[in-house]
Amino acid sequence: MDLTSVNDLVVRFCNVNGTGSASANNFFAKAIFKMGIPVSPKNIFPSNIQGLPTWYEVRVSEQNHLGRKGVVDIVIGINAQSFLKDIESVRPGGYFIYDNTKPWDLADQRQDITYIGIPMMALSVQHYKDSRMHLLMKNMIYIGALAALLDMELEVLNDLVRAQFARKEKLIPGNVLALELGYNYAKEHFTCPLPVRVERRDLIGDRIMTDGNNACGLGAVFAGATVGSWYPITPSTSVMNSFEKWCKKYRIDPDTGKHNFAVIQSEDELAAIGMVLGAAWNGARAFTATSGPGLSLMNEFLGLAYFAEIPTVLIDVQRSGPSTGMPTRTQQSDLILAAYASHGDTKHILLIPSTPDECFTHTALAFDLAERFQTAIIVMTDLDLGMNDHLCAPFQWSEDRKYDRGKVLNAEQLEAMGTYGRYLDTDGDGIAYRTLPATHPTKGAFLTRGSSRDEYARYTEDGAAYVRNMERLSKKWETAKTAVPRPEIHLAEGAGNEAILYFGTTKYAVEEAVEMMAAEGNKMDTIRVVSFPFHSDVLEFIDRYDRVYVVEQNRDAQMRSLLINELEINPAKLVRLLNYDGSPLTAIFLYEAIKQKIEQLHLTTA
Amino acid sequence: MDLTSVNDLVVRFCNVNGTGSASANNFFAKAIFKMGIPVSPKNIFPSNIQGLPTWYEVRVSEQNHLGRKGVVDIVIGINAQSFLKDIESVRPGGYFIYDNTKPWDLADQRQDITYIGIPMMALSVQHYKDSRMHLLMKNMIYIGALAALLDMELEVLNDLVRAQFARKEKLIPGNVLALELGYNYAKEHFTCPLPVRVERRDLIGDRIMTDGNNACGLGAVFAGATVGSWYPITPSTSVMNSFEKWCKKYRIDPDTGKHNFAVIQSEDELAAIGMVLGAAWNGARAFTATSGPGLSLMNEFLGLAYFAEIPTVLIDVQRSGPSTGMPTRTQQSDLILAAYASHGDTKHILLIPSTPDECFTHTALAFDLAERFQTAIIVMTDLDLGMNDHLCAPFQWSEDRKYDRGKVLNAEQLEAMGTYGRYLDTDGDGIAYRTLPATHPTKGAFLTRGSSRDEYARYTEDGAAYVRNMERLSKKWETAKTAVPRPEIHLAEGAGNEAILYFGTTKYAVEEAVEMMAAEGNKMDTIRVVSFPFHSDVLEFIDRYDRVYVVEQNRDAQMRSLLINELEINPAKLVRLLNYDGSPLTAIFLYEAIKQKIEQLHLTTA
Amino acid sequence: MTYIKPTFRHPESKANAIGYHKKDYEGFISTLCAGCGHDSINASIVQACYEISLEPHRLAKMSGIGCSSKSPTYFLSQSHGFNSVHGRMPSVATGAVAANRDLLYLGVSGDGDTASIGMGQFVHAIRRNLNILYIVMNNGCYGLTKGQDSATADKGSINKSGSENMFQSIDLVSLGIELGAKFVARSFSGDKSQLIPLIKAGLAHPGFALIDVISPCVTFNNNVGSTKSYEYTREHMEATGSIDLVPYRHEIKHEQSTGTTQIISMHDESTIAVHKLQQDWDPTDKSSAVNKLYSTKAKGEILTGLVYIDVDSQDLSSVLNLSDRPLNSLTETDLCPGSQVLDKISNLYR
Amino acid sequence: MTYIKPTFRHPESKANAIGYHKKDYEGFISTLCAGCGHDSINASIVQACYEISLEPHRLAKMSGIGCSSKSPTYFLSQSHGFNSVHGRMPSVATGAVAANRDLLYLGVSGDGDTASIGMGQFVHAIRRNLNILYIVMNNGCYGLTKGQDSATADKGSINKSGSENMFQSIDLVSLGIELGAKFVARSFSGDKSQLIPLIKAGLAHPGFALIDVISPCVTFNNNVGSTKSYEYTREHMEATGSIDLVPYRHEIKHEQSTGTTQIISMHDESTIAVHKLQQDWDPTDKSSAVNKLYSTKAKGEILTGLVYIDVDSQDLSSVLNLSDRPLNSLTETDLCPGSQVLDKISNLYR
Ligand SMILES: Cc1ncc(C[n+]2csc(CCOP(=O)(O)OP(=O)(O)O)c2C)c(N)n1
Ligand SMILES: Cc1ncc(C[n+]2csc(CCOP(=O)(O)OP(=O)(O)O)c2C)c(N)n1
Ligand code: SF4
Ligand code: SF4
Ligand SMILES: [Mg+2]
Ligand SMILES: [Mg+2]
Repeated sequence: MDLTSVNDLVVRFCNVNGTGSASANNFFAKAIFKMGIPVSPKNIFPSNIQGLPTWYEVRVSEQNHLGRKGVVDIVIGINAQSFLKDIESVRPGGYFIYDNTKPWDLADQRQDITYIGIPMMALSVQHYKDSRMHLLMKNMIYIGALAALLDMELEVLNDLVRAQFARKEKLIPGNVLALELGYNYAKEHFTCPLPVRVERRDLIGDRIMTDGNNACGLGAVFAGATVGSWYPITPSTSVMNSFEKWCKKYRIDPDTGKHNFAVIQSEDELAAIGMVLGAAWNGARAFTATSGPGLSLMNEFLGLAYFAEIPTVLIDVQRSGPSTGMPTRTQQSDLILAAYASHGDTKHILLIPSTPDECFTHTALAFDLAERFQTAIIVMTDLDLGMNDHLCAPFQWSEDRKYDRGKVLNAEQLEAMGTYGRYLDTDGDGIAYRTLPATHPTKGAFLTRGSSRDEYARYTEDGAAYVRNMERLSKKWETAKTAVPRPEIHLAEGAGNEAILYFGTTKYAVEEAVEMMAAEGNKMDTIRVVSFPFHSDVLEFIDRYDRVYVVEQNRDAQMRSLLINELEINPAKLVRLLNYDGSPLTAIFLYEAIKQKIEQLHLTTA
Repeated sequence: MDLTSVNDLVVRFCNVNGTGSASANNFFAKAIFKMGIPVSPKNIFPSNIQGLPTWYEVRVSEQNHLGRKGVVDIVIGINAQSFLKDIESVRPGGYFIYDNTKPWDLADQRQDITYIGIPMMALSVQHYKDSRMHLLMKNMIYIGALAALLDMELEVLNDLVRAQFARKEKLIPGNVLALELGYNYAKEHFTCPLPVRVERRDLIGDRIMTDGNNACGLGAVFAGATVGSWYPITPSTSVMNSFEKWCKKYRIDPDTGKHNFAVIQSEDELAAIGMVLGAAWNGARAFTATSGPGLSLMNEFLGLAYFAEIPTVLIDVQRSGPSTGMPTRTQQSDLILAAYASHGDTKHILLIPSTPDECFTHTALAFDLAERFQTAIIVMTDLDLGMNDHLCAPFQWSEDRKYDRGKVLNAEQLEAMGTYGRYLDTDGDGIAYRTLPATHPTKGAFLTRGSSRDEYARYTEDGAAYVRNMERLSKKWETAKTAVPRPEIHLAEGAGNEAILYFGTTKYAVEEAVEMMAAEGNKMDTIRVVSFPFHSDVLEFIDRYDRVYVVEQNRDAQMRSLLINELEINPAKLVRLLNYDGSPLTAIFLYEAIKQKIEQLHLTTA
Repeated sequence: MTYIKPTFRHPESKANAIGYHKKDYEGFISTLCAGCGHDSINASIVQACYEISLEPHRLAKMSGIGCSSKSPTYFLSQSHGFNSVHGRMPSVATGAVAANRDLLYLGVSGDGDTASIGMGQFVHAIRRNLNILYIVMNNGCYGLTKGQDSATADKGSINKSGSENMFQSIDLVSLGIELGAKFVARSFSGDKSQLIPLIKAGLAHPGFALIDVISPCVTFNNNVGSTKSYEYTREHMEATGSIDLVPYRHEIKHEQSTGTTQIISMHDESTIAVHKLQQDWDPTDKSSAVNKLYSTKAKGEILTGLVYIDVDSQDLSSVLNLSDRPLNSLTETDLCPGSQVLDKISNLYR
Repeated sequence: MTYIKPTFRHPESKANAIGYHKKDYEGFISTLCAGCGHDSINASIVQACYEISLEPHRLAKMSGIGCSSKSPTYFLSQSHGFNSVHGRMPSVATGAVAANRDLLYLGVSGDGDTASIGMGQFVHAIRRNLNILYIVMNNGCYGLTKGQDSATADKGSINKSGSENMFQSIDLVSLGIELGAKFVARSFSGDKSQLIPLIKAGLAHPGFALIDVISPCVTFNNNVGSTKSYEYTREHMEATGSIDLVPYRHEIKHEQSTGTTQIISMHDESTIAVHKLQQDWDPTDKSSAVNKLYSTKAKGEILTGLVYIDVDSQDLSSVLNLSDRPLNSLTETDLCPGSQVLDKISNLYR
């Protein structure tokens, strides 16, 4: 990219958290979006409420490159604490915009970038009487300035302000004024626009921009979840917030005001998932959402869900582990724990979305799969996907879609049948028939338990009965392989015998890196894995190549372990491509890493 | 084996639990032992306190075959509930000994075995006035009868009774009488001995007979553990009971009566391991013991131990999972969870003993490794090893052995050094220096945390610092590979290019099966893995063969997963040999399974 | 192995108001130790359910892990049950209640299951006023793991292995009251005449009803020196009196409180008549109940009976404002806003 | 990022009895929100430790997870600390106490950390009479996860997002007394004159000392309608009076109880002088304390001060009968029975 560019740039805002900057910065990203240009914002915030550095990085890309790129063209340096470090983050030839209300001595700083000083605080103090507004308006002032510098349409920003404060109208004039102050100041003092700028396009199509957690919550509403129990934890908190918000909108009886849903904030994660099991056992669709430490705490109950065969939906919004780790940074490092959670021989079905629309569909699918397979389904999303806005396909729901409630016997069926056996594999697919409490006055009752039992749910310590049951569970697992979604495969014409395997939020970075490689004549096929167990397409795909690069955001190549464990693949064939510093993978990192691996490997095999 | 045999037989007692049978049956096993004949008893009991079927199986083997064999020569059928089923369990040509106080109609039962009826209850009622004694003495009566039938030395049994009741002397005559009653009755009514019988030998050498949990507790005492916290759970409960028992003997100050140890029964397993971390952080050697569900609950703290680098010792006495599973049956199915417990990228060091003496040495070693590597060490034993008596080498402790307390700075060292950094990799081995609270008035204090921090223990969300730390932890893991014990390798002259890999309590069955195969000219090398990470010998060994059979007592071939994950072995090379019905693997099962696999595989490869 | 009880055990079978016989309320044969207190409680549960003519399938049995938690196998085999994991039954029950507000929930737990590993969930179930009758079969020890002291073992109590408990005990009754439980009782497995009416009243109470039942473990904690043995309990039990539950179906509704009988009307128009032996305390007053507990304890006695009741409680289902139709009965039509709404929602993000 | 506080903030530095200055008790600069109640508590901790001339390295700081649990970074940087996992600090502290009975332990927790996820461990730490001063920074919400109601949020309290808490709240003070804690106080972050002496006395108390400190969350729960805001607390606080701790080193030992001042002697011969504003309650009597709490609550007021104290408690280290030398100081010689004993033991199994 040349530093003269249209609709191809990265802007990074460097703020202090708790100062309202995130919402101002979000106006900026939204405005780009409204101008029809693909955009991708990432909020990089501390595990803290007020006073620490926070960054907001916005990528604008006409080419639909929506991952992080790995370089920053323009930095808005508002945080005095991180000021000097933030200067370092500008690419050579880039711009550093800062508040010069108090003068900074930049003489000793790098000279390969352009400094743009704007008296943001001074303007704010000058125009707003209420001192509580100074910080907030300062944020809007730099957005206004940026609009001028990048040639954005001010009216789009004004519209956003008006929409945002539709219910607090008196806030509108102040915000509009702030935008204008910044805008005019820039226009007056600098050559606007900069060589790096934006321009209206019509490249969004029917896409929407939202975050994955919102989509998960919405998916749960559409899928008919009625019980959501949770314990607050970053970055999963907003999943249940979203569920509750949409329920309040669509699940309150207009006549009685009564709720067709229950959201219970539990005392901890053990209780949260315990409630899910209880509700699901009793025939409601129920789910919980958590992150790292919560997943660890849910181990015992996940084992119960597996063994007692209780439909259980869990959304795991992954963050950087281990332990408390970096709670506000992203990672894909809960895979092994989620796949094999709990003691004994256990396996859990995982769904791995990449985009908010997939968060929606995977969450909805999770409820069907949970009831179909009477087991735990864990939706493995992450902080990047869950808490950042992403451009994605609109949500979709086919009008005639019915919930797949799985094998549940009703009173008539019970009445008509002989002796009911809860764990009889009547259909030969490993899935037995459930009954719900209160279905029939005299038939179908049984005691659910986490201990070994025979086909009629009677407690047993008979080794043969135990093995029969465990083998049936294995058979069920085989059946599940046919029900999980297919992977997304991209075949490039002229691609060689090496391919890339990835999953989740590395999607955009992988796509961009593949384009970069292709531009150099090195074409590669790709497969995006979306579930565990793996669909049979995955093995077929891998079998076709000599070498497959496995892209992951964790240290221990956890997906690679799952692949070799479950698909019996020779590990030599699967090459690790890892990034786990807590920031979303960048296209440039990946591009370079792949090139380097290819060189290395070809050297060793040569 | 012919049914005429000396010192080569299996006796199975079928009782009702809570009737005192286990201790009577134990007299029998002990007596065989005292007669210098290798013996191996297995108690197969229900998850219940009173009234359910329980079995006690004793293998007598001059050839030192101490695993379960898979056939039973003599059954003592005392339990009316399981009577008919128990008859089925006798091998053709074998013996079924029962109480004929109330007559059983055996006309319709199998005719290929010999029935020996003894009026046990009648004899008991006749000779004992106190009705509470009837059940107990009945047990001793059948032991006495068995002594006559098998040609055991009655005096050995009498000695055992005298030793057992040394402190309750008034119980001795009654028990001796009961033995005699049974003995005499058998002598009078049957041709004694049976063709299957025993005979004094001197084959024990310096070996001892004890259970693994006792040995673990003792190992902890010798290793200087001072804090043991635990929550009761079968089959690990007796580990802490043993620790406390030995502490009461050797760790109470004779002058003051004060304790050089603390055993705390916690409110659950989360608290149990939390206490271990707290004590270890504060410089005491501390440990806990648990089983299945407890391991699941300890996940969060295990992640903290890994990331905050706290020496943590955990004894996992495995039982049949998942969930509550079969709490009184054995299995080796916690491997994956233990190896990778907790969210995020984590790995824990596992030690895997096979015998009680190894329980002792591994437990003691665990404390050294925990402090050396400042991480969690999990000793993976199981119900069979932990709760059954096993013949094994005597316990050993070299007089000059010093505890390896790892890298801990004292006040002088702190005084002498510059700025202390808790997480500096000064030595390049990934292991940094700890300080303990209260070491020095002004130097060395830091805040331990589960969140990301830099080399000076300061909280950080800097991705680079996070990665440095995670890489150091990986380096530490590499260092650990050189410190774990070597595997036990047996090379057979003339062995082919297939070998057997096993671990833990399958030891005896594997050894016997290998002998059975060798007798047929099919010699195989074996390796017994004793740790995770794997010692470099393991990979070297595997590399030498075309095919390695991996023997495990779980459904999902968990050790095999660890091997392919960590050693990058082609899965095609590792063949599963699984038994997971909750009973210890038998030599015959293994022998047949291996033969069958060999045939299958050679068919497919042919 | 569990076996269905042979039916010939009930020659006296008499149908109750809904035509069910006693055997319709029974379970499989118990595998607990002969004489275990828990079995007597199970028998009382059977009797109570029979007497109030409950439809077995309208009740769900919940438990954790322990000898006590095995009990749901031994009563009401026509009810569904969930024998969950150790100490976490309250959360499972909470989910179940949210899913179907229409059933009755009977939770059975042990003192280990409740006061040790389950303490957190127990406290929060009370805080939420979960719709459940929660029975603790309290033997002061961990029966199933062979008799270790539990957190309800009294300080100074001696267990079978001869060791003396050095820690203060948790009194689930005073704790329950402190935490805001609205129906709190203590009883003794050996006193069915007191226990059965309490179970009936507990089932009728909306919200959290706690009955802490001293239930001796004959195998591990019935020895001399134990304060949870049959003998000790019989000797130290101070009954506050007896109660009668008059279910709403019955006519005699207008009984009046007298000096010794206090009539408490419940919201379904059932009434509880508390026949008090002492005048010095009012079971509808929290301070009074707590003071009575403290003073009884100070005397070394065990207070039993209905200790505290507040009929004006808002249970979890009402706090959550759940629809009258149980959530588990709602279908796509009730729950899914439909594709048109979804298109509208997508539009919000354009 | 945390920074060492610039030392020029203490021009008034005056050495205490052991020659330490106030700054020797400080920590890194706080990263909590400006005005957060927790910061005032941290300042009180610093002040109290300075005043009692504690050697910082003889104290260990323990915490869970939350804004409150971050606090150990902000005081006593010469003390070791352990910022453990959410809700499980009590167990970690228990292990630490067992390892070294000689240190002082200061636990800092939040209402989420203690009353929700940590409830089980909190209860059992009290039951064991763990040697710790346990301070709950109680803001009625989960600060660090952005303000959800906690279990101590009062019923009817309204949080910043405008939603009303529908559940009964847990009162840690009355709960602590019920559970048998021997030193139980409530205070307010905004009232240092009350809080500092309580911290000093709490540190002097052997066994479990609980101080529940209302500590407003300015960011999420300081709004109108919240019952944990600065304003609400100031208006509804009913102080029971003030206390003075007279440490054992000091001379004035023989002060006498008067009508309004009650002198309580502690085992290390320190004394606590309770200057009572009311005569209607006795802080050394459990029933009296509980009744006082209930009646204050019934009036809609918040009782603060030292609510209950019992100096005759046996702490965990004594119950465990631990040797006087801390366990963590014992070596091979003290701990390992040696090879000869082991041979003897092996012999038992022959
Ligand atoms: C997580 C977990 N830890 C420990 C156990 C082992 N365990 C089973 S029952 C029990 C205690 C039972 O005590 P209580 O609840 O009082 O029941 P009781 O047997 O006395 O009726 C324990 C510790 C378990 N099943 N799960
Ligand atoms: C196991 C686990 N669950 C959830 C979280 C997320 N979390 C961090 S702090 C917190 C609550 C803090 O509330 P409180 O203890 O009252 O502290 P405050 O921030 O209000 O001072 C939660 C739920 C976590 N860190 N660990
Ligand atoms: S061990 Fe105790 S609690 Fe368990 S069944 Fe036997 S008597 Fe009852
Ligand atoms: S969010 Fe609340 S509790 Fe946390 S630091 Fe800010 S004011 Fe304090
Ligand atoms: Mg119990
Ligand atoms: Mg709080």
